[in-house]
Amino acid sequence: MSASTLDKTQKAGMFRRMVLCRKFEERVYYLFLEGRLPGTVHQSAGQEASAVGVCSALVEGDVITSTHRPHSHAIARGLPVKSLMAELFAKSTGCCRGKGGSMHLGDLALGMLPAIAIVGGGIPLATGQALAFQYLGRKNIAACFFGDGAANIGTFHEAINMGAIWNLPVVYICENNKYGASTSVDKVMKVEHVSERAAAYGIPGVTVDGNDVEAVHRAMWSATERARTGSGPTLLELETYRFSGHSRSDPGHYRPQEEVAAWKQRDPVALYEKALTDQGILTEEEARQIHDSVEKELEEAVKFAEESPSPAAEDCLSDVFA
Amino acid sequence: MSASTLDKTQKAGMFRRMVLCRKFEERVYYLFLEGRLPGTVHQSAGQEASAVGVCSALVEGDVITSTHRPHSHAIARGLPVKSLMAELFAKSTGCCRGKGGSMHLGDLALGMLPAIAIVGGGIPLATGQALAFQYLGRKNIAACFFGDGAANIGTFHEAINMGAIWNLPVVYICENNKYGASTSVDKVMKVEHVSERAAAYGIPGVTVDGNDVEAVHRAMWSATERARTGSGPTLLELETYRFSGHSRSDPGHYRPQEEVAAWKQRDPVALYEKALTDQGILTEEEARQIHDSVEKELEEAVKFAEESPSPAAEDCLSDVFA
Amino acid sequence: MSLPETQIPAAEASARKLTMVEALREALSEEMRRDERVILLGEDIGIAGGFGGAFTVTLGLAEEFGHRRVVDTPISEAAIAGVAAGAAAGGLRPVADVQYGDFLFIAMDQLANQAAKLRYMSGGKISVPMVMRAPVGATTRGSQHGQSLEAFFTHVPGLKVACPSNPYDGKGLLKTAIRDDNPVIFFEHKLLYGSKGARKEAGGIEVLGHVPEKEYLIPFGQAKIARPGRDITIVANLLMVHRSLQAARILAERGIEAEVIDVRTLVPFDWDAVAESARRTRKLMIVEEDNLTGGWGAEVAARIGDICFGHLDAPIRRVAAPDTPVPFAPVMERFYIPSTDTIVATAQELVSSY
Amino acid sequence: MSLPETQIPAAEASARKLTMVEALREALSEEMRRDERVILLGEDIGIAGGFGGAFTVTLGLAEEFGHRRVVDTPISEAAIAGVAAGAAAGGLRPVADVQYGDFLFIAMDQLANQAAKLRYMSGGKISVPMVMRAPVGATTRGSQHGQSLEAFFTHVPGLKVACPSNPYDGKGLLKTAIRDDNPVIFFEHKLLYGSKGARKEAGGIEVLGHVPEKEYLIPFGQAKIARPGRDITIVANLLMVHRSLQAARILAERGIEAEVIDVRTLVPFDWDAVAESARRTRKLMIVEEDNLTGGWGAEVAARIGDICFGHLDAPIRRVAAPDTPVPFAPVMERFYIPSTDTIVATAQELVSSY
Ligand SMILES: Cc1ncc(C[n+]2csc(CCOP(=O)(O)OP(=O)(O)O)c2C)c(N)n1
Ligand SMILES: Cc1ncc(C[n+]2csc(CCOP(=O)(O)OP(=O)(O)O)c2C)c(N)n1
Ligand SMILES: [Mg+2]
Ligand SMILES: [Mg+2]
Repeated sequence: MSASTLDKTQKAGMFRRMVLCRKFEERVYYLFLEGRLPGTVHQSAGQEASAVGVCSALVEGDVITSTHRPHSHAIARGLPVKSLMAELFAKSTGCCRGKGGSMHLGDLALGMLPAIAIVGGGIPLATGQALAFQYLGRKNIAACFFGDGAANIGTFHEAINMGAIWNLPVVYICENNKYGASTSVDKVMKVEHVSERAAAYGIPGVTVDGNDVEAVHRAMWSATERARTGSGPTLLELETYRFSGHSRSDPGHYRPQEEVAAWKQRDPVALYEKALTDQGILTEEEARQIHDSVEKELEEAVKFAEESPSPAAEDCLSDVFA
Repeated sequence: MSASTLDKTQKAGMFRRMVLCRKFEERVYYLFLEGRLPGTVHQSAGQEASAVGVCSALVEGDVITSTHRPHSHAIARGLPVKSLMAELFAKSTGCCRGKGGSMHLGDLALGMLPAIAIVGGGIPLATGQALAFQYLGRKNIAACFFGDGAANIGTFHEAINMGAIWNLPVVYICENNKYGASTSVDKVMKVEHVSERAAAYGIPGVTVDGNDVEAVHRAMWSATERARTGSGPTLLELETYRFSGHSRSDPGHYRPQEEVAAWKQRDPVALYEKALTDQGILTEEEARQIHDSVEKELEEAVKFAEESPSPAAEDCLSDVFA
Repeated sequence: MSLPETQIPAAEASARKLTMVEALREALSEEMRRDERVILLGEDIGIAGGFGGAFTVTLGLAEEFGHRRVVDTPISEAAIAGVAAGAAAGGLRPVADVQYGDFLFIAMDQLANQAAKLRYMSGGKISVPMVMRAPVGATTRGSQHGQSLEAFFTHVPGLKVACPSNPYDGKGLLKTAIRDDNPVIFFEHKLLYGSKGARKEAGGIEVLGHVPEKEYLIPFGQAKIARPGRDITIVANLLMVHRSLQAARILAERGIEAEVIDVRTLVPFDWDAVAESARRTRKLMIVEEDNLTGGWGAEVAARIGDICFGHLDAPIRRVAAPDTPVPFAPVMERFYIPSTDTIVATAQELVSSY
Repeated sequence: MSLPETQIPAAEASARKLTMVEALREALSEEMRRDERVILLGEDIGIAGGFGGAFTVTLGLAEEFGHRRVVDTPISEAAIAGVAAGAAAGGLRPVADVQYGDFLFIAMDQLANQAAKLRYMSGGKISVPMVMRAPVGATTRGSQHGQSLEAFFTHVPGLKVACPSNPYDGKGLLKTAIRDDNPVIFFEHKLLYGSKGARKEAGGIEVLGHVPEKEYLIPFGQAKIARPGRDITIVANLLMVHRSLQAARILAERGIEAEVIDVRTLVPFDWDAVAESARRTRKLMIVEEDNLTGGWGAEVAARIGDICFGHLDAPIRRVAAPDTPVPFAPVMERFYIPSTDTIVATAQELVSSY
């Protein structure tokens, strides 16, 4: 795949992934409301263009790392929705066999390290993955997702610096959704863009409209090119917004209503649907079919999850050591 | 005291402090060789202009924080040499009553927090001191010393960012002596100057010849003005060099001989002595008297330290809790 | 040393009932009113329209005390701890918090190497009067949001460690912690916050406590006999106090009178109270939610085993989580957290087999 | 379970004597030759003209294996640990190090929350075969360069913990650690490195050990009876093995035959060996350099006290550092570190009073 030549199939595929991310979160929202899922959840509706745009530039063998807000990343990376849903249902067929839960979704064999729920905690791990790729002479890269909030934690600094000095094949992706929990980004950093911090490590920093999936794809593509050819990391900042609260229990009252409304005007899924139909890449009928097939896939995923067996209580004891 | 108007007495005083720093380290070097001091030591000969230039801009009530290499900082801040020497001798008259040792020299009442030997570990503490000053409405500032090596550790990032967003009265002072232990600074960071990292926090970053004590004084002075007037921190980088190895056991073979020789040409103590005598601020006779009085002060300090009582073994048990 | 529950000043006398969250909030606001030097530092603690910290403890405090005293921080746990320590050395009395105790590991150097040792390294010249609040306990959030971390901090000389099990103790101990001139790690259990005025936690138990309106403090180092008994001593903290009390009620139906001791603080620890009780009942068990190996219960077993040697009729047994990370699936998590059943069974075995 | 010293393959048979530093270096280079995936990560470990790490263990390895495999890092302990963990998950077998164990606190989140839990959180799908080497022990460098930290890591499920007392074990355990598919924290004692081929440490003891040229591994979880005895069991690790052996010699002169067990690994722990010995001698003491409260010895006392209940004639006693930070002054530091005298006195008391 090359950035300049996203063909129809690819675009339709990216669109479908975005729809899948969105509808997955919608289902999960209601499943939680109905009390059918345990624990908590951090949802990513509104950030689909970022997840899908990034992962659309990846190839087999690449690895992503994620955060407490990993659903769309996992879906965009192509993890089977069934195994994700089953994990949320705490079933033994889940991608982490019920041991991980929402905040640790992942499957390394499929290109995603279990998500790390400690803010910034995954940045060194992604850097280590990249070191392994470089050392082993693989052409793969690590794509490391984190939020604007993570840009203030020590591991951001230490790990990006290491990636930089060793020219590692890694792309550091900051999804700047303007808030870390309830805290507005400009309360906690003086620079306007997280990407400005790239200069501190001597690597390129780029800020992109994170709600424009093709713009994200293009920016990520150049970053992966750099990474794959030994030129080192890029700090890619994707400006986006989460539509929901920070976590399940958060109504999000700290955000001005106009701000939320303005961002909803720029709903990345709707925008892309409109772009693709406007450009004649998708007919309205095709778009509808995509929506329908996603609904069906999710229906099946929920069914699969519900029908899957729970782990046994004693499974608690396994998997501590290899 | 104002930066533009260092008078003769002040300059002579700064020179004397520099000589005191230098000769203190020379004594300590031999005392260790003779086996009269326990533990290890990180010496700062060559970095006197930085320590003295910075502290010459401080006033009563200001606080410095320091590192594993704190001797010159402590002397420059005006801690009694006796109490420092006694601490190195592990005596109960030492500034930390024999509990701290070389790496933890300090006396908060005299404007120096005990030095922190964990690289970067003192940066949050200095920031906290500054928060206290700001909160209490004091006009004081914190001056936070650390090395180039510390610029890659998480606390550097976290604490400077906090100082920046809260406009705290603190000056972050990186003594860039080109090496962290045996590791050359350009192996571990891609930027040329640590001060370039200031931009990541939206604060000014300044690089100054750290072997020119008056240049250091001037730069520190402006930084303190900013800090005292509520405009927030500065990241001040002082380019300097240590003449000795990293620690007692290090012959320093990783440094090119020409590099060491070139820096010795720029010995800050000799440079300042020459400048002051050239400018007629000190006569050669006055300079000699300064050297002599320093020798005498150190002689007394060693005598004081040697004659001071050791702590009792059981003193180990006290001072854990207030 | 230990005060039986009835002697506690005015606790039961008060008609007013508060949840843990309300009691902690009241402790903070009383201390902030009393002492201008008390400030709060943490993530999302004071944002307008926000949460009041991860578990609402600081809700409303920014409105009363302003953002100068309720300071929202970036996500920078190491600096939060270190800045608190530095500010404490500089004359303030900061109460910092992490949203989940699990994040204390990020701040470990600043807590264990700096805050805990500053006084010692300075030869006793510095005080570091800070509090670090940290919620612990497993609540179906998986491995990185459910650990119990008391043992790590109990093992650091220079830190005090508190762990209240109920609103009355929560308020009294937090006030004491704030007035203490040493760094205090203050553990709160997520399932004990209560639902009134708090974020609702699934599985949380409703511990409403009598909290007098009149000011009181609870001294550190005084365990509480939460329930007297003659047949066996059960030492517990936090949520496990409640499980142990529930177990004691079940045991009582079977004719076994268990004495339940709530340690309240782990450093300092009320060795006298536990030793006295153990000598009296001649049987001791310890219940903690932390992983078995190296939990704080190990120290209790080791030390009481030593000082009560020959006075016990049974081995000292520990009921604790297995040596695994916290699993996500509720079925596994229930297995992980020590249950009332296990406590009952263990006590019964000790009483009947020895 | 435990092998008496004489049964250890070829240990005494070899004429070659190495210091700990030489033995560890040999382990690293043998494993690096054997397995291309083994790389080293740390500060100042491979710089030309440099130290070979803080204690010379990696000296010369960059010359043999190049800077691709001996990777000098910035001073970034959290990232060192996390990058090692990530690289391990990605197929390498990194051996990282910190210059002083005290700095592990900086890396604590990456070790305890990430490396230790990745496997579990993934439902067993990931392995993290990494080693984190860390020198411990007090050597007149003050509070931040002399701690013993074994207990903190022994308490983290998912981490293994090794702590060799001599060159033979050092080599064999390090090789095993590198081949283990789990994260291993590998503690080395500064005073045991030896002076040959190493940085000379004041107070260091010269532990030259027979190290066969032929390859060998030492399995984890097998304690070693460093000296057999019938009157009391002394369990120790690292430097304290040597103090305990010296104490045993003194005790022998007084007619007391102490059995000294070197635990060698704390996770997994050889419970059988210690329980068997304790049952046999009917008296147990534990010696560690760590602070008493919550040290690993607490777990040993607690568990052996439980499983050997009724089989011991005396309380289990621990000899450990007091609950203070490490003081600087040698006179205080000597008081701090458990001494041979204290071990002798404690053993003597246990043997004669019970
Ligand atoms: C080290 C750490 N501190 C605090 C938290 C609690 N927490 C979870 S998510 C979050 C906000 C993260 O903000 P950001 O990085 O911008 O990601 P976003 O939630 O916006 O996707 C916080 C404070 C955490 N998980 N880890
Ligand atoms: C966190 C931490 N890592 C490693 C060390 C060991 N160490 C002590 S000084 C030093 C080099 C520090 O370099 P720099 O910050 O440039 O200060 P300098 O020694 O040059 O004054 C190292 C690696 C330490 N003390 N703390
Ligand atoms: Mg965000
Ligand atoms: Mg340096």
